[in-house]
Amino acid sequence: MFDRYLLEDDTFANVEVDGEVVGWKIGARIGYYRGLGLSMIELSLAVDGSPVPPESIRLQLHGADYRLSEIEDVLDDRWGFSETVILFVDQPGGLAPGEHEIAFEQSLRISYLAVPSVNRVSRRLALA
Amino acid sequence: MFDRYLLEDDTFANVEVDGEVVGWKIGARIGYYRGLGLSMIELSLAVDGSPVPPESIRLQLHGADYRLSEIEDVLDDRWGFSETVILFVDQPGGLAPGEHEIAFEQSLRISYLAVPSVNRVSRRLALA
Amino acid sequence: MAVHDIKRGVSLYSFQEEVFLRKLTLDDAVRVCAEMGARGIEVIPEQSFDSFPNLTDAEIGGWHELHAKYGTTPTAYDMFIDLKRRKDRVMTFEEGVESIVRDIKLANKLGCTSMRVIVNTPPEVFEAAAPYAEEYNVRLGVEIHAPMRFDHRWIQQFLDIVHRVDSHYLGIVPDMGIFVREFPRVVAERFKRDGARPDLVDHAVKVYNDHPDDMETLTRELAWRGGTAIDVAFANNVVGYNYVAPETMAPHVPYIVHIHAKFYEMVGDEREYSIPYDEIVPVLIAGGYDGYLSSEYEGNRHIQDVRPVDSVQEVAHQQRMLARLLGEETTTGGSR
Amino acid sequence: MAVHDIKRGVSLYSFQEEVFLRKLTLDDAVRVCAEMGARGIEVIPEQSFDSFPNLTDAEIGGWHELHAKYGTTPTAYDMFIDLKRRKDRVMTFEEGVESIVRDIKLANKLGCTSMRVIVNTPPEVFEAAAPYAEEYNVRLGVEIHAPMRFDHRWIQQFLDIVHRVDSHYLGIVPDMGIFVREFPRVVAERFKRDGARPDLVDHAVKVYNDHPDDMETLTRELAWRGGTAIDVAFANNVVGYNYVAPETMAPHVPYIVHIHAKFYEMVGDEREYSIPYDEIVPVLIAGGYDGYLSSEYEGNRHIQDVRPVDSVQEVAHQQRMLARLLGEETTTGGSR
Ligand SMILES: [Mn+2]
Ligand SMILES: [Mn+2]
Repeated sequence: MFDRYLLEDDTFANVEVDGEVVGWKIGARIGYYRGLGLSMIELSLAVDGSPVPPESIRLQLHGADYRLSEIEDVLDDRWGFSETVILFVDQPGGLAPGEHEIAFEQSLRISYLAVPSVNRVSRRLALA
Repeated sequence: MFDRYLLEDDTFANVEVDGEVVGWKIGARIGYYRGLGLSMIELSLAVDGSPVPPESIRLQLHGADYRLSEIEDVLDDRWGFSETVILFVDQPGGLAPGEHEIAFEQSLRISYLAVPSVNRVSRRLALA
Repeated sequence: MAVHDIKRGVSLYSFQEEVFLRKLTLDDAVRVCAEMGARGIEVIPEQSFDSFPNLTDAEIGGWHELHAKYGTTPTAYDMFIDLKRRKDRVMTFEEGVESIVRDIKLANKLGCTSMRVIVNTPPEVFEAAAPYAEEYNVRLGVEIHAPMRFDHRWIQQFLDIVHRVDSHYLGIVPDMGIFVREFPRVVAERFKRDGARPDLVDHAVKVYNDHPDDMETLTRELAWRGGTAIDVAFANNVVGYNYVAPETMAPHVPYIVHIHAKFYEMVGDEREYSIPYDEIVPVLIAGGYDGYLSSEYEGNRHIQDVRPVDSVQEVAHQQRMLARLLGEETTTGGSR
Repeated sequence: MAVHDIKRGVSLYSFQEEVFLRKLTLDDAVRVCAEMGARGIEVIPEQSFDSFPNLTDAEIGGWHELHAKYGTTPTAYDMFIDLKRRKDRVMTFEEGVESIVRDIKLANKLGCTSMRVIVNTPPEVFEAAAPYAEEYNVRLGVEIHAPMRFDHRWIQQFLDIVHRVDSHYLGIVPDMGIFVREFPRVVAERFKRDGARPDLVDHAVKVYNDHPDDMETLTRELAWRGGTAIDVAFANNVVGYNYVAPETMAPHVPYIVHIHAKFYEMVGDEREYSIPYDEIVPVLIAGGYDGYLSSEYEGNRHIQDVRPVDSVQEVAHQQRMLARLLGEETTTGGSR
């Protein structure tokens, strides 16, 4: 219901640590009319048509820094309806300057639905 | 409706050409109660949990040797109900001796169904 | 028993398991039908001939020899129309007509005088095929297959054509699977073996057997009862079946070209587990139907995981039941 | 106009678009409702409070201050039960009770005296929550949401409990989306813009508007008419709506705890495009309903691709319609 708003364009950037680019990040919203516990959420990213390896993605929320593979066990943290999470991709050197096609998919395990609700968006964004 | 019979166990073997192992092959059947034109068929293979790159798979039928990517345009050849096709995988050196888990999926675009019919089987087979 | 001229036959569809497994040849299949007194043979050329649609003269000759040898006769040709043959677009009207005309000509070569027109055929293609049907003496009948029913708007389009064109060559092929009163237990049991939750399967079967008017809610309902993917798959399977009263067929009997005597599981020679043939046959007799009741066994896929499928035996059971319901005293013997 | 005590309210669900886009604060939302004379505020804590379920005392205090400031009052708390919280298993009964009791306590803190119990709640959890509902003075009503209807077997389980337990604290929350007589055109138009075939969408809408008893066949029917994935998705969407006659609600009015005045598109102040509120309100008045009609706008997702959503304006339209139907002369002014 909010597919078009799932990625926050102006948060797309390479990430520097101690003067070195260690990866890139983008802010994301939850495509649902309420927040949801992290254990019920599966995410994936692709850049310019290539899937980002799940093991290199981290979800940053409420000061925590979750590996994507961890979140199915997180029963005590929620992605709030109004909150932006930062998806950080561990990729030394980051992304090349310029535009990239960022595809984002969320699969939400909503208990009153027979099958997970899948939200998708793909946007052409310029690195900030 | 014939998932369990889709792979012909005794056809699973490495393939030698001029004394050199160039790949491996397995015989497959169509999981439907009639034959179907090749343009309506999509196939995939995985070995021991890893997908086989589609570009290295060939489908051998009626003396022809189709790349998987070609078959969606083949309007004049059919996979008959009683026929075994040979799936040949281009892989120099072939598979290691012993057992392998072979997963096979067919997606059949059957015109009276709303969505393609997907047939799957996974079998632990020993190289002949 | 009223006088009637209903004949018994078998669709080779019934033997798909053994044919797939190369345990039964075309010759075997026709022979066993003849042995059962089922003289009408229905064929799916796309199943029986790998050379389809380019059957050789030898194959066609062999087919006719087979019938001469066993005293059988070809009945219906089951056609398909591959509207989605191309990935990027559906067939045009012209391609559709070309496809059905190809089938009509081949049906004629095979000696089939009727054709099961599959339900997804565009009505305008069905209508456009009428002159060819007449020219090649092949009566076309659109299949009324579950979950369709006679009064469904999709079927109504074909009935409108049948009534309007008023040709001997356009009609219907009802599949008796539209009269599934009890949900087939072989299907339910297979889903349980495949991991569906037994209580949810039983609930869905109970709901089906009540024939409510809200079957479209079954998927949600099973999910709310804690169902997962396999249970939801069962719900989606269940809504593919349907039941209407056999009497709803009565006004349509004059237009019946051929009949699929669908069945899932015979209870001995006595009855089909799901479908009330003892109520169906009288409707056909009363309406003056004079074509074939063609056995269409579809149980193999539901039992193949636990026991070898014996399609021939299953068809024999149904044929004995049909013979009895049709009043063929000598065939049924003392079976009751 | 008969005397009645039905009150007007708004669910904050209605403003999801602007809240998501951070264009409307909680303060704004409550204020605009007050300005419309809609004094009852329904809340989805999991939407309005990112800290859920651990709201701070400051947040709870702020919530009460807001109502004091605008003269509004909290009405229903919309609860969810995450039965599939864990990937490997569904919640146990005990976990379910723990979840609803958590919500009942929080509802009490928020001053909500009723709770929308979501439809997938296990009936035994609903029943087990009754003593807590009484202790914390929160009336529980299971939501009857499309495509459910009062006589559906899933709902019947809850009605059986409501009748048997006979407590003021157990009842129902009907969502007026069960009375969708005309398929919402905003939904159909959105699917067309997203690539569904216009003629197929129009056909499906026509089928829906006839309210046939075979909606489960719609997917197949669209496929046979040449539909592809997006058309099939539309068919699956359509079967999520439903229509039953407003009078079917009459016997259930005594058990109504709260009402979702669902709407998709207002035609000015006059009427909702799909749902016959002019027939619904009299049923509620005749039955002596004395709770809230709580606006639940759900049109945003269908128009957000073509124009900015103005949920406040949409709710205002519905509130003026409701005021008129409720006989609040001064509010409606000369709007007819
Ligand atoms: Mn049939
Ligand atoms: Mn609602």
